[in-house]
Amino acid sequence: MNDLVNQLWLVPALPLLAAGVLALTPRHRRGLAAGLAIGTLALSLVLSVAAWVSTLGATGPDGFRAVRNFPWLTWGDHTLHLGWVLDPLSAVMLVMVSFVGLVIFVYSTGYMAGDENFTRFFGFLSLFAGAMLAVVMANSLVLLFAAWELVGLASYLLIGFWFQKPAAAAAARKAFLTTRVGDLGLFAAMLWLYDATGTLVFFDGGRGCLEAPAVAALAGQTVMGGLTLSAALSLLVLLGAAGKSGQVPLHVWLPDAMEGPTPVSALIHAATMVAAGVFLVARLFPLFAAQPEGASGVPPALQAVAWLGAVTAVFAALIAVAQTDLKRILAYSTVSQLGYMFLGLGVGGVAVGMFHLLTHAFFKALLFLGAGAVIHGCHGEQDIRRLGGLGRLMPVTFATYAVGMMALAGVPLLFSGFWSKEAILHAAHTWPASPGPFYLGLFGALLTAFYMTRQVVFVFFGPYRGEKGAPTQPGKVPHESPPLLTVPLILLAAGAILLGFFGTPAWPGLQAYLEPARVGLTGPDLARLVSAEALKLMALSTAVVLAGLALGWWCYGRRPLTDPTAPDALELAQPGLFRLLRERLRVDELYEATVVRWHTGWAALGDRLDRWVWGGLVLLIQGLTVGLAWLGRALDEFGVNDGFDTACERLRRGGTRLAATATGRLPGYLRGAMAGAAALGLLLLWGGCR
Amino acid sequence: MSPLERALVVSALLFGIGLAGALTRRNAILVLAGIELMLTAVNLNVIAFWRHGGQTASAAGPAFVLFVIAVAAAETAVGLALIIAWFRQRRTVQLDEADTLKG
Amino acid sequence: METAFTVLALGMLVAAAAAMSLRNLIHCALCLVGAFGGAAGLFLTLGAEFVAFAQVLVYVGAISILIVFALLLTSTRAVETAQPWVPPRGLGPTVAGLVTGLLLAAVGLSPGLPEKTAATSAVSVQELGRELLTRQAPALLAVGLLLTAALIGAVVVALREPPPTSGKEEPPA
Amino acid sequence: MFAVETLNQGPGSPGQLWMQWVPLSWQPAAAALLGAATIVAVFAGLFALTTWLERKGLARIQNRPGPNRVGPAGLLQPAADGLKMLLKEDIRPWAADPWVHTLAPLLKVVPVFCALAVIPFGRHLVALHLDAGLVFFLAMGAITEVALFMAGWGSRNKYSLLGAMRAIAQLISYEVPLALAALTAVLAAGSLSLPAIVDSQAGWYPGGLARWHVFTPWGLAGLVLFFIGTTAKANRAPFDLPEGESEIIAGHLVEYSGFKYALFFLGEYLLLFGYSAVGITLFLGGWRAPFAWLDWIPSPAWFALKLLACIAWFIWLRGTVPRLRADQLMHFAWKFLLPLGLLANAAALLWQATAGWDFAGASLLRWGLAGGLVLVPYQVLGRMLLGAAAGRPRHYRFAD
Repeated sequence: MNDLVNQLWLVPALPLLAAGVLALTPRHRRGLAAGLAIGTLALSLVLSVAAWVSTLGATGPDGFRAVRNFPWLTWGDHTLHLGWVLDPLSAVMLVMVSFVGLVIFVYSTGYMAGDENFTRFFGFLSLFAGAMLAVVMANSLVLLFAAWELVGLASYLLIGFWFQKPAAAAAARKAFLTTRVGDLGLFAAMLWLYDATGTLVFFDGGRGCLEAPAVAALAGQTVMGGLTLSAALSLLVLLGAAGKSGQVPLHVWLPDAMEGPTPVSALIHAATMVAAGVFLVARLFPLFAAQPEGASGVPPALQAVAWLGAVTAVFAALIAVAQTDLKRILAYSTVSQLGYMFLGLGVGGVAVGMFHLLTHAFFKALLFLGAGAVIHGCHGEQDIRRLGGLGRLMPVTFATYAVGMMALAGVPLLFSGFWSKEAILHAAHTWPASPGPFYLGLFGALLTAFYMTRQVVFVFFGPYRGEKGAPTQPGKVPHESPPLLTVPLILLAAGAILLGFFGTPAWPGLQAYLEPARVGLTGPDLARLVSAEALKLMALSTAVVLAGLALGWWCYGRRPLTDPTAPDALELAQPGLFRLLRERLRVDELYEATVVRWHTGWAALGDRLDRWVWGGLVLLIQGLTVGLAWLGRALDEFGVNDGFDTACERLRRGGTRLAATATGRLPGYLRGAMAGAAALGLLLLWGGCR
Repeated sequence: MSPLERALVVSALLFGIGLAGALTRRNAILVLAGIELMLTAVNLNVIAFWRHGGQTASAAGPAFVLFVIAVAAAETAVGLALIIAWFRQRRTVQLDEADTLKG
Repeated sequence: METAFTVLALGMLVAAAAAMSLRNLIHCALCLVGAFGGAAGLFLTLGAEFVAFAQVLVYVGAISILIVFALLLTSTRAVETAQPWVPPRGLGPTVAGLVTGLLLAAVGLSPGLPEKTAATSAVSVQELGRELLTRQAPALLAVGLLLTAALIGAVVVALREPPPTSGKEEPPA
Repeated sequence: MFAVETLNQGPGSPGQLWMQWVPLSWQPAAAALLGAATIVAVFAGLFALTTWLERKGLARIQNRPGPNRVGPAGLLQPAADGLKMLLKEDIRPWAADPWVHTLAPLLKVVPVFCALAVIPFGRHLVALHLDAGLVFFLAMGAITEVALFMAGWGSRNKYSLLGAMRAIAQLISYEVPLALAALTAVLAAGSLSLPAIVDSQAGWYPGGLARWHVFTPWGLAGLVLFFIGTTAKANRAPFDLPEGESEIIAGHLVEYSGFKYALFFLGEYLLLFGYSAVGITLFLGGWRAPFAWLDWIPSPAWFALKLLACIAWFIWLRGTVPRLRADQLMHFAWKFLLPLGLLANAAALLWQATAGWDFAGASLLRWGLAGGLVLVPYQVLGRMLLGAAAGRPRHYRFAD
């Protein structure tokens, strides 16, 4: 089976190849574009599933791991190895990314049908898919980082797809720059790691940097502030992950990224790209969990991850409550759920975090596609206050959207969201470091339930608040999306429901698969499901969810909303707080005020410096050279020329005078000779020879 | 005034007269004559030293003078031949007209 | 002996001065002859007979005749009339005066030679001949060669070529 | 310094007698004066005699009686001429250069008299015993050329100038062969002083003949050359072109008359006597008797006899030989006499070099060698030169 690993590089290569070909195909070849993109991704999906199946039968403490490394670059006596790895974590992610990607590709053929840049769109999509698959299976931090950057590029291109819209262009730039800030941390970590361990390959038959000896060595060294080297590296990696996954300080770009087409939002800002950050932390989990010998307690890196996740969850949920744009609410929900994933990773480890990531991928993709269908149906209308009553007009969309909403909110038992969130809360509850994340998690769950019900009520219940008298005009009437859009919705809805059953406490299949060491798999065991402590937790979370739903229904469901301009219910209750939340807690303004101003200040300073100091210097030098040139010329003009000319003139005049003596007349010569002889005689006689 | 000094004074005067003539005369031939006078003065000088120098035994002095006389004769012959040839070309003997070598 | 010497010396000097200063060229030549004769006389008083006779034979006999011939050959109307001095007139004599003064000063200042004017007999011609042909043999040969060369040279130089100006005469057949 | 003992050589000669009256400091001057006076007196007398002899001789040659009106057989003719010369007006041309014109005759006569002082007339009869007597004689002879020029140029007369130029050219070109001829005798005698040369001719050949130089091949050649030179130097006979009466009437003497003309004539004849006297001393044994048995006759007599013989020879020559052209004269001197002179010297050297041969017939062989050395070129040169020169038409460079 391990020959499959040799072919594994095809998985990312095919979409990238497709992207390359599509970049060259002319615009009108839409069929080729769609076919090529979907075909290559389908192939990757088949390969990924085959690879996943091959990893199932593995036994052994770490589960299946097959590694393929090759030397890529040698300079001096250093060589840099790249490679890819097939282990449970990467296999699961490969399948998830390719499956969700395929579904969204199919969906976008329908959604983007009307757009003239169809081929370019699919080219970018293939580029993104290839890059994401490469990130997932990379065995070397360099390859991972390269793919990571490619993903960032793809997200920039896709967000700014409609670059005619200035908002889209600005959003793309903002996304790129913010994730870039995060990437700096990752880059620094990479360099430091290389310096510390001498290799960037994760698993290299014992020499890899994530394997026990290297990690132990890293944990052994302490850096400033008592932090161990591994902890410091982890924090830097966390910075990169936070940037890419839109955690609190760097989350500002994600809501704005909604400017891109909805399939993009679904693919990138729900399922895959944002999950990359979480995957990165999962991949480098041994680094995060590294502990110097004998040290007990939760390692500081994991504590940071947990707290970061909890805070982001609550923060984003609060903002989502006050949003009026359909996709922005979902965006903030994604940020909140990513917080939950980090929380899961921090408290529960890889399995817990990854389980929620998988489930979230499915139902968030579903919600986004649903929103896309709604927007498509309402001809581009995104403000929920002008929507309403679509339940009747778009029954399939309403049904699938409702499933997605319930999975997200965490309605118990049937939906996967409940199980993955429950696992996180369970882990948070038993987290030894501090109970804080557990309570934040509960409050977040409450808020999630509340803003989802608010959104569903606004969109699907009550009268249609869109164009007045809309029903009479056929063109303007919101209509159900064609099957090309609804079938992917149905598929995703099925995934949202079924996936939950893999991770229930009774049969933690997924957890066992991801981390066989921690979770022994002995077959379905209802006992664990009904154990006292588990039941208590499940009851608590169910209560919280139901409370959220009720609160949401109470605020918005009781009276049908008819006036699009009517103030929000919450606004009536808490106008100040609500307005604050609506303005996204003025984080952007904060950044605007601090970072941007500071940056422009530095830029201005740089400009002034450049203009005056360097410019001045250049002018000075120029002046000097010109002056010197003038000096040289003057010197030459007056000094040398004149001097030379006068010297020549004098010489010539002397010459003529001398020539005058050469009269050719013999007597003159004779006299001269005799005078000379006399002088000589004089000299001899009285010159001191007496 | 020992006889030697007397002779030397006379030869010096003769030399001076010869030189003055050579330097002032315009006619080339007389310049040659002046030179001849200077040569005779030299001979006089040699003989004076020979006579009063105490070496009268050795015949080197007169021998030397004979040679000087011979050379003077040769020199005059050639000089005058040149002057005659030059006269035929230029129709003049005035020295200061012979300035074709003017610088 | 002194009187003879002084008379001859004075005569010679006067003749020489006249030779150099007279306007008429032939007179100059003749005074020149007188000067050479005077010099020969001086040689006699200084006891060098052969030299005196050689002096007379060569200078008076040959060279003066040569000079006279040259003067006659080259005497043109212009020669008589032209001003015989090369301007600036005073320069020549002054320079000559300077040189003579120098010589006289040298004579005056130099330490006297030991007074050895014993009237030993003049060198006989035999000794002079032996001297010439033994110690001075190479010089004698050289002077012989020189004289021959001078003779032939003078003849060739003075040969009459057709003067470019007249051009009427054909060269000798 | 003049040698004082010249005059008091002779046995009881007058010099000793009156010497004691002359203060010592003056004696050298007095002796010199006495010598000079005798020479002048003797040769002036000889001059007079010669003029008479010459006129008589020439006349006899030309078959006419000659001067016979004045005195017995014209003997007083010279006195008459002299008187005539003194009485004639001494004309000086107006344009003539006073100094040069008047000094010329003086410069002609005085050097010749000086020259005569060197010649040994008798055994001890030489006025001036000089070590380089011959050179002195030649030097004095050279001065006369200057006199000639002064005469020619002084009289401001084109013809006299031309005559002077020709005379000077002739004199100078014959100076060289003359000197070479004299050189042969000097080579033999080994000394330049004339008495020494006469002494070198002492001794007699076995037959009693005197060992004169003339009886040697080079001696004979030398004498012939010397006498040819003498005739040219004295402007006589074949070479008397300068004052050839027929062409340019006395040449450079054309402007002279009266006493100056007489002086010139005196100078000329004195020159003749001088050169013939030297010729005699060099080759004809000077005052020596020809034969041993004639030795008792006093030396001056022999000298006078030989001198008169020479004078007769020249007079005879003058009467019989035609005059030479100027260019023939020149060719003859430079191209004929000069080489022969050199050959004569060579013969003399050969003669001396072979002096040591004493095998049988040695003297004959030596005679043959030396004689051939001179005679053969004589024939060859003579035929080649004179024949060629004569045949070619003469080219006048200036005249045409």
